[in-house]
Amino acid sequence: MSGYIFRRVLAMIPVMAIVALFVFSLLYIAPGDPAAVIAGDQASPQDVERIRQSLGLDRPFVVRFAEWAGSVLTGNLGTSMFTGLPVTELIKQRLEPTFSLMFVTLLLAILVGVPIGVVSAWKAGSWIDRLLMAVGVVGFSVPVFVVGYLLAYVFALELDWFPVQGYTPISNGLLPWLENLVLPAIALGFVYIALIARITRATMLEVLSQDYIRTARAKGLGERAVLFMHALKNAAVPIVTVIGIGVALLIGGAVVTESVFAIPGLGRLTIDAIVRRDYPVIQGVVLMFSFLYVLVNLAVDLIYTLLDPRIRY
Amino acid sequence: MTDAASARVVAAPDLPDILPPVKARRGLAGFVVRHPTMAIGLAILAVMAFVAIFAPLLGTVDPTALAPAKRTRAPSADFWFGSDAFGRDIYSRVLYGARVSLLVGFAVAALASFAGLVIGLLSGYIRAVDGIVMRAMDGLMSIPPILLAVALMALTRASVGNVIMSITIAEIPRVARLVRGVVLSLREQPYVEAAITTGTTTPRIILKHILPNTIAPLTVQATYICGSAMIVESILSFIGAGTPPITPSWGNIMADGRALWQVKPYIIFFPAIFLSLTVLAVNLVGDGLRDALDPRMVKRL
Amino acid sequence: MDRRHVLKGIGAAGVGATVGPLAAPAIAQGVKTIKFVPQANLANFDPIWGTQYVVRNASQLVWDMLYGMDSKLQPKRQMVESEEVSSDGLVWTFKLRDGLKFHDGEPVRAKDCVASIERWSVRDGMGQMLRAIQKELVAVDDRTFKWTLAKPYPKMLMALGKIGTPICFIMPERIAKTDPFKQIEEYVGSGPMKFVKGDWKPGAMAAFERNKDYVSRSEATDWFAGAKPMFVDRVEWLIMPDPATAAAALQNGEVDWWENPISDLVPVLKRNKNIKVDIADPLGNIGSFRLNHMHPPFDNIKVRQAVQAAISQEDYMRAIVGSEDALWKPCPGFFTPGSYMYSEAGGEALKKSDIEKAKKLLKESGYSGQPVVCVVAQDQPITKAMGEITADILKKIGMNVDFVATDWGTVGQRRASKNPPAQGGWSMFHTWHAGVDTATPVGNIGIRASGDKAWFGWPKDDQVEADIASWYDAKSVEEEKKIADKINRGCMENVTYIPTGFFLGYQGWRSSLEGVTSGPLPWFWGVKKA
Amino acid sequence: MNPIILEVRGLKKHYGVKGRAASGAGAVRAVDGVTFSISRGETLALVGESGCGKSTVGKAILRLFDITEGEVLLDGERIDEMTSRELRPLRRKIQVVFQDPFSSLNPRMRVREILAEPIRNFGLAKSEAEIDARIAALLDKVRLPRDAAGRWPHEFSGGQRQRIGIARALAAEPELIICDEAVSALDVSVKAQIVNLLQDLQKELGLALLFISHDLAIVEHIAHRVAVMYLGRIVELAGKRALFAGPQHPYTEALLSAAPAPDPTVTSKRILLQGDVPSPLNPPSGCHFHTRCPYVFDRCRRDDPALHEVEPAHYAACHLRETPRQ
Repeated sequence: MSGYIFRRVLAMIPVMAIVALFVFSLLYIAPGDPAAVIAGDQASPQDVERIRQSLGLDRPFVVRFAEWAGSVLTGNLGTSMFTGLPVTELIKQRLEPTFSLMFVTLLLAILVGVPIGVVSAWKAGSWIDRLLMAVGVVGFSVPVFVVGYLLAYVFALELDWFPVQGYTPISNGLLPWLENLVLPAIALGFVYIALIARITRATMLEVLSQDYIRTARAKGLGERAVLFMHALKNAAVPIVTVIGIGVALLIGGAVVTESVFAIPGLGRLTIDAIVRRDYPVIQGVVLMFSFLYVLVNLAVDLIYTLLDPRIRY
Repeated sequence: MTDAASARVVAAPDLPDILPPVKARRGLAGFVVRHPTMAIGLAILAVMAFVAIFAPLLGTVDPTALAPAKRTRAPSADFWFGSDAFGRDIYSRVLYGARVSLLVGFAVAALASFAGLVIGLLSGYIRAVDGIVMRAMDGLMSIPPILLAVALMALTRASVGNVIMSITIAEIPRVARLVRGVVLSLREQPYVEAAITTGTTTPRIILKHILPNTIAPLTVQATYICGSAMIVESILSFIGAGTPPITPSWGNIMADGRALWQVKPYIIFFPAIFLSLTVLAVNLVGDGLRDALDPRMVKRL
Repeated sequence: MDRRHVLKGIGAAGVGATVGPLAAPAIAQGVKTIKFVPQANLANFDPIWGTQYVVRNASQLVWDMLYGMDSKLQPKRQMVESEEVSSDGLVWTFKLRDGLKFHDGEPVRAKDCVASIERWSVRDGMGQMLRAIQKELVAVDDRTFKWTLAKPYPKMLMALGKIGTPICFIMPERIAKTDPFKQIEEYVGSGPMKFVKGDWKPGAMAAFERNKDYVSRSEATDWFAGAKPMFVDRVEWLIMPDPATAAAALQNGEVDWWENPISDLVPVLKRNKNIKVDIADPLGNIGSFRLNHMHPPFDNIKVRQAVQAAISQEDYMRAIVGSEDALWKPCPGFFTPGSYMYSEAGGEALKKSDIEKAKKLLKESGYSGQPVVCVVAQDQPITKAMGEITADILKKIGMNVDFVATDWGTVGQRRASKNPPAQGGWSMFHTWHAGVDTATPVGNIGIRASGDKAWFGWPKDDQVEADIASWYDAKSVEEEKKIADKINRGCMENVTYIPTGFFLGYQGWRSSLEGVTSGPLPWFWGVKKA
Repeated sequence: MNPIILEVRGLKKHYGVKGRAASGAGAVRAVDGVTFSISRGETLALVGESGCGKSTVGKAILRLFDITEGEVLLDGERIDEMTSRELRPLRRKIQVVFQDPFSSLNPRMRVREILAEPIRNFGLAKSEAEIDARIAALLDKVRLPRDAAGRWPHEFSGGQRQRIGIARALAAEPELIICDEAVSALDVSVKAQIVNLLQDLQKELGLALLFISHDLAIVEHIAHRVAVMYLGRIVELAGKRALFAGPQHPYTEALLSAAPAPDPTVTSKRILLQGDVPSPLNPPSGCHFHTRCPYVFDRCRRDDPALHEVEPAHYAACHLRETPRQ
């Protein structure tokens, strides 16, 4: 097992190297002159040239990439061109809101999506199954910002149940923290719930048709016990897979959700950086998200081995 | 169809096939009965395609014509869906917007499928290619697609073509992975091995034996890509990194109405309905195709 | 806040006793905080390096100025106790007030002022004029510094006290020694508020704390002049890129003050009895449509005049301010309407849109259908609106528009490029100038016509330049007004740029705030919170 | 004795486990040194439990992958070192019929296209008309109606599909057909038909058959000689009669005793093997069979027995048989 983990971690290295190369060259070929941005409005061409040299922007690609990669490895993602703050610092500031949002969304999606999927599978073919699955398809089809505005309108403005924007750090208490995350998590979780419900249903149907479930039923186990004890346990592997795939979805959705609900997270940092062509920040954020994504998928693979004793390495 | 059945040497058993032939054409009604979701989806798509093609004939005006004096009018006889902050007719913009969304959706689906198919076929069949290409795909795939598309859009200027390219690039790795997976399982199939022993050249094996059998899962995947591309387009436009704002796309109309959703909700409402309906239709078709073409896809999603 | 706290209700009913530790730890009692939504993100914080209005607005809280502008746009002593100018007008001696202290506890010394002026003057237009005639700028003692010039400069106090960016803020010498083309990394000033660097999350939040050691003047508060008393302990700037979110937050009482509500949302805010809405800046703004005089087709005056003839200021203004007529007026001039310099001389072409005349002029010009590159920042509602209108007008008169939708940061870069439009340059862009800047030639950078040294677009008109120079030497207001007419006519004829109209903006705040005033920028001194 | 068509010498096929080399410790030794030959017109059966490597031998001969070690000679010519380009024209001589009648035919090709492919590839016909004629003849040979050419594979039953598979193999005009469990997936009655068909075709065309199977009853019916494989090695190789009458290897003995006796009146002692087949990833030391052999003794655990002739034309790899039988 530990050998397996080691091999998997090792396998991350080339992937991350490719991401790094990609991210770096993406911005290398980007139009616009960062030196001109840094020099500001009224700078003369000489000033811009001076800054370009001091930033080393006039050196060849390979040299710049090597240097950049080297500093990234030591945990230095560079300095934001607009704020003058270290990129790691900017990312650190934004981690908590984004992770909180992703965590609550994930939790919500599992808590809602799995039971929907189980019920659908249990009542497969019935009107309730059809209804739930129809709602699921709709969930895939409505853009997250539309859901977001709708929720904000109804539950924040009209009913005034939840705040409309912002983020409260968890250090201020669990409830204030949660209060700010409920609406964004529902908006963001919409697609996710649909996805999880669907996959749960499909897996459950397959599992339910298998012999040992029939045996369990024949033994006289209650329907609910059959569903949850036996079937769900075996359905866990594909569900975990979806959660792994869904992290990409979450990250993408967070960019939009954070902007709708004014949550000061990484998604908004990303948009701001892209709008301002703040290269070091874009590089840092994309790298970080990719790293996160790779890590989550590694974790998912490892969880497999725990969930399903048949998978051995 | 009893003639055909009786002509058979021995009645063939029901086989779990990848693509069952369309046996009895019982006409439209039969299709609707057998594939209700696909029928609904196709019907909506047909309406949208009709709207897109015949937009100029459906009582629209120039969707880019400004009339600041008639801005933010509520839906009325003059402005069926109201007017936006520049006095443009939302009805016209929404109808013309169908062109952009459908174009983006279908172009991305087609291009990503094609590119992914080529990459997937090559790396699934040629070992030397596989290592490098798939590592690159893994790398590309570990960048969340919306992030990748946004970053790519930041590199270029806003145009429908660039939006299509950006979303396509973000989707290619997933298609390539899917195709590669299918190819890897297909190349172990005895009929491929038999083709090798009967002297078939590699290009021909890829073309005649592998390619046709990847089409079914690929088609299903393509419909989902089509739907997701439409959503991504609207998100890109929404955050200001999408199609040029002059172009009436659903995402742009919503982006324009974004600040006013509280007071003029119809500006977002109409394009949102159209977008959601279209994506819904595409997803329904995708589900229908998946059920019809490849039940095993359910597991893979 | 009167939210029906759903979660807290659930918490109380469901978890009972556990709510206690879960709930927020009591926020320190008695800390009064204003939550403010600024017009834009505070992405950098160096008022000399960055010239965005939002940077200036934050900086004036933290750094004090030698002179402050009052509501009559006259510079008044602020950090300076007294100044003296030699009879030949060549030697200026400034004496600082006693007891001024930076946020780090160090006293403000004359050498700090010298270093700050040096850094500022590298990057400011008036500063550069001063540098050109500067003989010596030295600290005489801790509280006195002396500035010796080669030529008299009557607008000296205006230069040191102007509100147009960059403002001559006074920083500690060690910070002011930073390369003017690099950002400072320490934000220590002597102003009424301290910048809380630890709370700064660019793109999300910036925070300021009351400076307990601030030595306020005794005169009554009048814009940047006089006393600057702080009645709240903390000011938080919350960045909200989405106006809809900001509006909702203001309605829900999640924020106290919104600098620039879009006009379409104002009726909603007005309906709320807890919200007050008023014109933010009585001096307003002038919309600006810049043309590139350096490259075809706009190097041809006939083409510029054709576009000028086609302009409908009403269309631009409605697109910017929305449906409320009180928020805009036509402005066939280059100086702030209502200010003494305002002139409509030569402005006939802008009073009504004449498409036929425009087409005729365009034909005469020999314009051959080459594409004109219109770069439009989409992230600023004002520039976005103007861009859409321009594209429509140009299409009507038969010009071939290459509409480049981009963001303000890119426009900022691209407009500096003197390359031909097809090679990374540009033909036109839009912006706006604050009325406080356009009131006199001091801040009115848009009218300069010194060719490649002029503002972006690089118009060249020696007569206008001569007229502007004569303004700096003018001795009386009457003389200045005459010069204003000449400048205005010259700029109109040359189509230096095209003003697209004069417009005002709203600000909105919770009625729990008291003392919010209209001015060219929001400040927090004198504002009380219930 | 007819001339030898195919000769296999010391064939090894090792698979690398993920991340490890395909040799040395830790490799899966699917085939671990196999030597045999087939003469023209002869049927050699390769038998053994599933996983013993018999199918791998078949695929190695077909060059569906590169072998690890050893030589494969076709008509005296080494084909194991040829490039795929050099090999392509020679492929005509060896064809294959697979076990699964469903996956061995491309579902996207009509029967005509399936059968035309080898004819075209090997340039066996000059015109489309000639191809059609050949296909008609092939269908006749495998006793399918001629209109089958226009149909899709899924329109046929398993036995019919297997006939199409045989027709495809015949289309190349081969000299050797490898039947890889070719009848295992079929119903008993269909099985018999196909076996009879194969035998008829062999007689008619002078084909050599490598008949890979685990079904001893069919092997007894069709084979001339039989090779028994265990864990990647041949443990016994002999003429059919000699082998069935007097198995020399304990494993063969056990296999035969487990097979249902054709004559229920003959009572035979059933030898039940203990335990599972060991993993080819980690084969036992010495004789691979020693973990399950009822006659195991010390030397078996130490030394690896070589295949040697215990009786004329009867080979076995067992320490017990190293001296001729008493």
